[in-house]
Amino acid sequence: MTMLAPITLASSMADRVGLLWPELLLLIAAMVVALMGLSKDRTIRGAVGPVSILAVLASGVLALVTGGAEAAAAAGVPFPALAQWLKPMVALIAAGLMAVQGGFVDQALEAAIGRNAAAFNPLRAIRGEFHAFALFSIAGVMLLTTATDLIWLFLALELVSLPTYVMVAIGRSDRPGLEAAVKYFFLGAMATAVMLMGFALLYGATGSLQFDLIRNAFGAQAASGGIALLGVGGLMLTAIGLFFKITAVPMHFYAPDVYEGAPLPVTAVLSFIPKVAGFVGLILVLGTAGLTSGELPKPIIALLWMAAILTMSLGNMGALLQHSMKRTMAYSSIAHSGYMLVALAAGTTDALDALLFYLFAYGVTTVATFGGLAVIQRAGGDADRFEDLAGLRRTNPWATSMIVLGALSFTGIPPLLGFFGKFWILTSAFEAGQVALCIFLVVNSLVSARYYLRFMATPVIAEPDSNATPTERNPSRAPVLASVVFGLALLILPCFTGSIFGWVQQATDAPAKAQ
Amino acid sequence: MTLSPITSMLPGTMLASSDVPAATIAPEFAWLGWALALPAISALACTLMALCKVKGKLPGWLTVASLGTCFVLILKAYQSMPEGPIVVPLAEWMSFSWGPSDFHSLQAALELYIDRLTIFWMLFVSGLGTLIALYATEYMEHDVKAGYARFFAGVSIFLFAMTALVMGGNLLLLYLGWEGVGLASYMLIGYFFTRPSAVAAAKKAFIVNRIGDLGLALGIFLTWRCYGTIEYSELFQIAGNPPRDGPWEEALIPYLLMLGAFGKSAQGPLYVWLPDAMEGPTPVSALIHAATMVTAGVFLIARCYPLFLLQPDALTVVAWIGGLTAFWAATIGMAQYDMKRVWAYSTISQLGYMFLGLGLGTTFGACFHTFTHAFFKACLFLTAGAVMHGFAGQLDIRKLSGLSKIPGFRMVSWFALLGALWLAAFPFSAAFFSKDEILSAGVGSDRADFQFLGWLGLFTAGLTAYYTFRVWFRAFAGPVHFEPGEEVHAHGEFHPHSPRWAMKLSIAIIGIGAVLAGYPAYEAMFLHKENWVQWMMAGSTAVGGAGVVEQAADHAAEASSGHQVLGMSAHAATSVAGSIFGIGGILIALYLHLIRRSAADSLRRAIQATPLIGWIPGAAENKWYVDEIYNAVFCVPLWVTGHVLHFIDKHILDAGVVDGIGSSPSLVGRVFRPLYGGVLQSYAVTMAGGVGLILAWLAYTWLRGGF
Amino acid sequence: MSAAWITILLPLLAAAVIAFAPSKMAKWIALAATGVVLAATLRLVVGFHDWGSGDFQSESEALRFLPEFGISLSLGYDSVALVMALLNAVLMPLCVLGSFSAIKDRQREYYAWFMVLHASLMLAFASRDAITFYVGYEFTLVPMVFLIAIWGGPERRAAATKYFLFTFFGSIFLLGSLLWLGAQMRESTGVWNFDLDAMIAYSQQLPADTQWWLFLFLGLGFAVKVPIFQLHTWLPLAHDQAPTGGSVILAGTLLKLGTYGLFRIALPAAPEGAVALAPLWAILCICAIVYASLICWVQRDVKRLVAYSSIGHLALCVLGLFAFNIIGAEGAVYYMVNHGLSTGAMFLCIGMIYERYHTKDMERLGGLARRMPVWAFFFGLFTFASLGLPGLNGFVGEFLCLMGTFIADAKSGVDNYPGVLGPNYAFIAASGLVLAAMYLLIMLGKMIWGPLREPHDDGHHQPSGLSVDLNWREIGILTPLAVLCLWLGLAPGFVLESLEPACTRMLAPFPAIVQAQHDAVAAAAAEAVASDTPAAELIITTAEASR
Amino acid sequence: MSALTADAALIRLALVIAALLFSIGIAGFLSRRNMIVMFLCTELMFQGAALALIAFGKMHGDLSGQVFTIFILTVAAAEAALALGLVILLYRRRETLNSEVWSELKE
Repeated sequence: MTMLAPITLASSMADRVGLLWPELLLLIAAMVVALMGLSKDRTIRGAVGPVSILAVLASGVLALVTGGAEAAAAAGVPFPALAQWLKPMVALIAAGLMAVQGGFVDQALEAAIGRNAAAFNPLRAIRGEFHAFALFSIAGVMLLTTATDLIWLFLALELVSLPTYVMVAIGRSDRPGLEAAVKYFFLGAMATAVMLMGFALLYGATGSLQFDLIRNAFGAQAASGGIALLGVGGLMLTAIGLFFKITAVPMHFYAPDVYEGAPLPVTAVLSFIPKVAGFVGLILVLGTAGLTSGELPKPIIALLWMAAILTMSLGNMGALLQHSMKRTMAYSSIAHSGYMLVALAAGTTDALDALLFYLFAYGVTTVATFGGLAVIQRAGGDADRFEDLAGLRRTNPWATSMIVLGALSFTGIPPLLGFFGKFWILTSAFEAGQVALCIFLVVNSLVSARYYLRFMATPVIAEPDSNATPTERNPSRAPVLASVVFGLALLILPCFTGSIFGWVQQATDAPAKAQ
Repeated sequence: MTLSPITSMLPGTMLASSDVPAATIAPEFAWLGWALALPAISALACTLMALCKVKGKLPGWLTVASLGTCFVLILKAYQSMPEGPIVVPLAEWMSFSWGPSDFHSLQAALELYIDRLTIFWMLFVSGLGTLIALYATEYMEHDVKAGYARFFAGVSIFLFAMTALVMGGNLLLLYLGWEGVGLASYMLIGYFFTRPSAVAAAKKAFIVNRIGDLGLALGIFLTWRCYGTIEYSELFQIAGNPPRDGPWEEALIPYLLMLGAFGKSAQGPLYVWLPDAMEGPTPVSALIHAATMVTAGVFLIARCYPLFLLQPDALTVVAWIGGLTAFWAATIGMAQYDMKRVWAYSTISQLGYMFLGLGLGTTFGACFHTFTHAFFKACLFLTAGAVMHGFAGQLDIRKLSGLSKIPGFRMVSWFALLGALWLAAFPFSAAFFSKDEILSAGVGSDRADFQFLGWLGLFTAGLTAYYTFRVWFRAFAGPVHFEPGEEVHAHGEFHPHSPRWAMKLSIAIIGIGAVLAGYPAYEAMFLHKENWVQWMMAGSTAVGGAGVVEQAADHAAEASSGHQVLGMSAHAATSVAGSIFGIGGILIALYLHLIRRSAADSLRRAIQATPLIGWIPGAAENKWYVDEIYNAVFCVPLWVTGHVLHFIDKHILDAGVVDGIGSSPSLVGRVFRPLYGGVLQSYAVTMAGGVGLILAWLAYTWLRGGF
Repeated sequence: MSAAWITILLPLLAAAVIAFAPSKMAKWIALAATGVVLAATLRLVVGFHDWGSGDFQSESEALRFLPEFGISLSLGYDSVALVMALLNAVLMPLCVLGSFSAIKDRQREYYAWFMVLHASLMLAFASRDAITFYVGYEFTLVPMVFLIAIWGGPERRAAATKYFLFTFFGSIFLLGSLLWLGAQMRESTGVWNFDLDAMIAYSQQLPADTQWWLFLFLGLGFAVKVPIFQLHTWLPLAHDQAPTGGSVILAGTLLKLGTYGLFRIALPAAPEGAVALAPLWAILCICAIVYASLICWVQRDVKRLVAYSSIGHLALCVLGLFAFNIIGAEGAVYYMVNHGLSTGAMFLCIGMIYERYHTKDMERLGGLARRMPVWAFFFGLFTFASLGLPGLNGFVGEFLCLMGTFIADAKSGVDNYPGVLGPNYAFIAASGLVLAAMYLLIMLGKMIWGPLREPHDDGHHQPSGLSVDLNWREIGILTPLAVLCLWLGLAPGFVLESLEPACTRMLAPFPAIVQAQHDAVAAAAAEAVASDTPAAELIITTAEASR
Repeated sequence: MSALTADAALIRLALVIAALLFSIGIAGFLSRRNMIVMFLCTELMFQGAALALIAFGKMHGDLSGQVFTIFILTVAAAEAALALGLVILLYRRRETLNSEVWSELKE
């Protein structure tokens, strides 16, 4: 009893450093960028954005190059090939999100400094830290994918979350932003605590923090009459804690307020990065209890099932009532989490692949849409009302087209990328026999069509109200560029869905082999 | 083929073999296809000319030429025609085949079925068509700049469709013609399309006809169901075989076909369109709505007589409808003031006789009457047209008098008299014989109901004579007096302008034709030869009836002891009674409308003053309010239903149900709104509560024993 | 590149070119593209391999698009698909031509959307794969929504929204059913395969009650598009508000996607379900015929009238499909073409009037035969084609559909093709003949006959700058349609003949199923008689009714 | 055995305390409006979890629970820094620590 288990943690971590080159690159880049942001030289400060984007892209490439599913498998990563799909994917989309942030800077101050009318104030020209935080967050997501134990998972999740709290708070230190930050932070802390309690219970039930050992313990328990109540409780609390990250019911309540309060580019980040983290976390944790073999404890499946239905439905129904575009996107993001939860509830490898692909499709669509929306702004805030989009087709036809494409893809109109996401989730759920979930999914797609139609119709059809103050143009070209690139990808990538599907499938193939 | 029922209904006659001879395929007669093609070409050409706004009489002459050629072709066919029926395949139209046997194909080729009935019908259709087109070249000349080409396009379409109807080799081709003549009728009734009444009349004609067409179409379906074919050549060969379908289906066929016939020939409840159809130009009334198109119903029944013979009850219905329509229309005709309307009602009435004849089994009588009627009614209409043409559209017999004394209208008047005499079935006129054939079959029948119909027909003949001569005595005899109609163009004093050569020639030829139409009867009577019309019927599909009549005629000729009516043979009795009724009617008309015209008015006043029957004159003038009743019973309820349904569709189904369902998600979403109250703790509480609820649900489900 | 690819890719290319071309060039590029597509489609017709075979005939190498799911982008046609593609290819250039003067602003967008619509329709008709079919089927929504919402009438936004949501509602059921079927197949065969033929072959093996559900949902998907009675309320609004070109394509080919889908997928994939549900569908159809006709009767807006008439017409077409015999099926397909031509042409005619008078109100317009005789001629011709005058195209389809329905029962004597409908259905459906004549002639009476009525409120008669009567361009639009109407009415033989193999193939599973059903009913009746149960009478009545 | 029993009792006690800490944390978080107190409540929840980890580690004779606890403490410290920074920012803006004043964003 007094004998302690050998501490394998440190040694195994050392083995894994080889897997972490992309994250290391990102962390270094984050520091560099933070420092660059402090420079008084405007060109150096101006290079912060491009450098960040390049760093993210480079980390993606690095992930592709270093790869090493074998090394990961040897290190005990539950889904050794997951990183090979997720890291480049996250890097690609994160690059887009960073580009959407391109315009996010205290423009007035920058201009004033340029004219020598104001002294440089590193506390107000926040670009450097801001990008650094984003890079930290991205690094966190990447770290997650190679997590082997709960500690790593916890740390990586915190690395994802904490920078986003800051980004919301300092993004535009106005009252909505601060309100969003306070809600996000406190509720997030509570959810983290719940998750931690779940971890503790898992530990209690299995006696280990390492995923492979937990899996073995659960496997043994399942073989001898079912996973212990303590373990089920741990899984459940963990899942509920992670629901916060993916904005799933009932942990979604913060999302509308936070998304609305945060500046538009941050909203874009929020609707993607923490979501990926949450889903990866869920996959890893639930993977220990037989997610892909359909052996999840029944209560967990029921939880996922219920959460999926409620998340889809509440998200879409809520979105119908909104006037703020960001708030609508928040509800939309909730609904999409619901769709992905369907895949999780279906609980097959195929469904998992569908989820991973859906994350990608969702990310690409998010960049295209938010990039398009980011081309207009208002003094002291975002141009956030639907009416602000009126007449956009004249001022910015490209952005208009991309918003339309994004909305179509979100709705799931073929042959755009979003359609294939839904397609795969539906087929896998059907195959898993989850007909009820499929019906909810398609009905919810229908409901969602209504508010996406507003995104499509308003910029194309509506004429601006002559009494309203006109919106301003975002001086940065980066958002529209990102939007166009990702929007065209929505059209072009479907031609290559075959290859992408194959790639995604490899991401989850490995554990089957390992087992 | 079992025909026992029909023998029981006809006086002691045994049927000759009524099997329709088998048709031979005769591709060498393909030139007859031109009879179909020429009017079609003319129709296309006239349409193009109408579209290109060709001014001049070219369309008229083109039509006359093509119709004339058509007539010549028919004459040639008449001469070279073999004994039995022939089938002339021309082209494919609709054909299906999905198996080897009968009932595995639906063949409806563009083919002609030529027997004597066809030729007989085509002779007077194309002949009269040519003459009336000739008449119209002059009659329509004031429209040369407006609708002249359109008019002749209509006439050509009509002739094309009528040819398809009569000569077509299957029921579907007949249907094509059937609807085609409906289209022509629509176009021509609505010729003066700026007149709302004309437009309404055209619409009415087409729609009422469509009701009949519906029956015809369903009859065609049912025929195919029962017999597996709709081609005459096959159909009539197997018509007697036990049908594929149940008795109910087979029994229904003639009733459905009958409905089509009633629609086209303005019988029974579907007669209402024909009087209104007089809104069309008079040549149209003469050609389509008197002489030819309206006889299509007679043709249909004659053509499909083998199918009718299988259902004697259906023939009884035809007889009743025909007899009653004859009487009904005559009562209305007595009270009309518009010359063309009187002739229209007389047309309905005379068509009723034809149907009576068909129902009584004397297809010969019916066809003979059709033949004679075509001529004398065309003659009457053309003379009416001449009056209308001359008096700027005036046709009211209260405003015209003594036309026979106006120079230029003398010939018209005398031909009108000829037509009137014929219509009144004046003894030894052609119509006298043809009507006699029909009525004697009724009067001489064993069956009481047929006898009643026969006597009713005789009485109606009296009414016919009265109203016919009411018109003639009013308008053409008596002191000269006239008021011009509404179409006065020239200023200053009105001078009636008399018809010129084309109109006169047409009237003359048709008038002479009307006289000659009686020739077959004279021939039979005096030379004891076979009646030509009867000969034409022989060997055709109408032969069953012809056979019956042949026997009946033999019986009559032998003056056999049986079936005496009033101590005479049925024929003789009908002739005498018919003469008495006819001459009586004329004499009453002579007294009331020529000798003492005031007596007519005082009689009318006297009737109106009498209780119980005082409403009759007004009601008769208003056509017994049939249109109003139809309107109230059918149109208004449907129209109201339409509005109700539209309301339901728009406000309940669309705005209510559909939009309601559409907005339900946001309504449900509204329920959850209070949860997003904006306070940090309340979110925490809601989250915790949500987690608690989910956990409770899980626990509950788990405790209940599973998921 | 094969002609089939041209029909799909060229419009897309044209759309891209138009988007960047000068505004003035847009319509000419569109016209040229549609012309080339028409030529390519004709080339397909000429090069069609085997008119005697009902199989899909491949026109291109399969592009293994999504091999994991067995989805391949392979184009092919059977005669039915080819006829529908041809219909679309014929209507498109005419629509473009018809929009020349009507569309004045945002021309590039308009024609670009039109080209996208063209491509997706062509894709839907040419697809041999369920998912690519769905892609084409569904994507038509998008261009159409924008065509309605941007260039439509005053209620365009409501119309577009309703159109989008309602038809999206239908298509998610379609998608759901297809995916469910695919998943079932995968379960039993181990591989994903969305090839239509394979799916149908598999699905016909499913048990009857499964097929019942499958047909319910597949049918629901297509029913919205057709639209079937009670699911139709999007149509009058969408038709009414759409610009002329949009209305023409909406009526001409978009609605046909519904009936085509029934023909291509729903009926063959779930024949048991189709037979079981046929009475329900048929009842909805005959209700629609009467209902739509009566509503047409009281319309004031001529475009709305024609829109409602489409509901009734297509109901007849669907009735023909549910007759399950060759006559009905061929009639239905023929009717699709006819309706596309004649209703499309009527919308074009109405559009020409709207351009001149800016109203479609029959109370304000009338007697136009006096002012515009050439237009009146065409309008009258198409009206008569629409009401099924023999000799014009409408009749052939209408007659065959009705006849197919009429003979579709066990007693019909059509050994090979017994059905579950029969005369009772046909009797009511045939009332549509009269009702259609009624409302169409009322429309004709108001629009072209009678005294001239023109809206005078705008002070001058030709604000549009168009000639009084049709100009040569407009005549050029309508003439081909008129010629086709006549030709298809007088010489339907070739088309009918070529449709036959495909229809026979579609119908192959039905005779046995229907016969089995009749036998079962008869056996039940016989048994009931034999055992002399109290229910015997009821069962016999039912059995008789089902005949 | 008695040592084992004593261990078991200790572990049970520790777990009960952990649960209490966690529950008090939640209750406090839900009921208090002062942001600093709320933050402290989350810390309580964290520490509850940490205590549970340690107890379980003891139960399983495994040190990784304790390792985890150290990491939790570290992260909690980071979070505390973040929280205090945020609270100061908020306080500067509204001159109050009451979280209810931040409720402008809502439906």
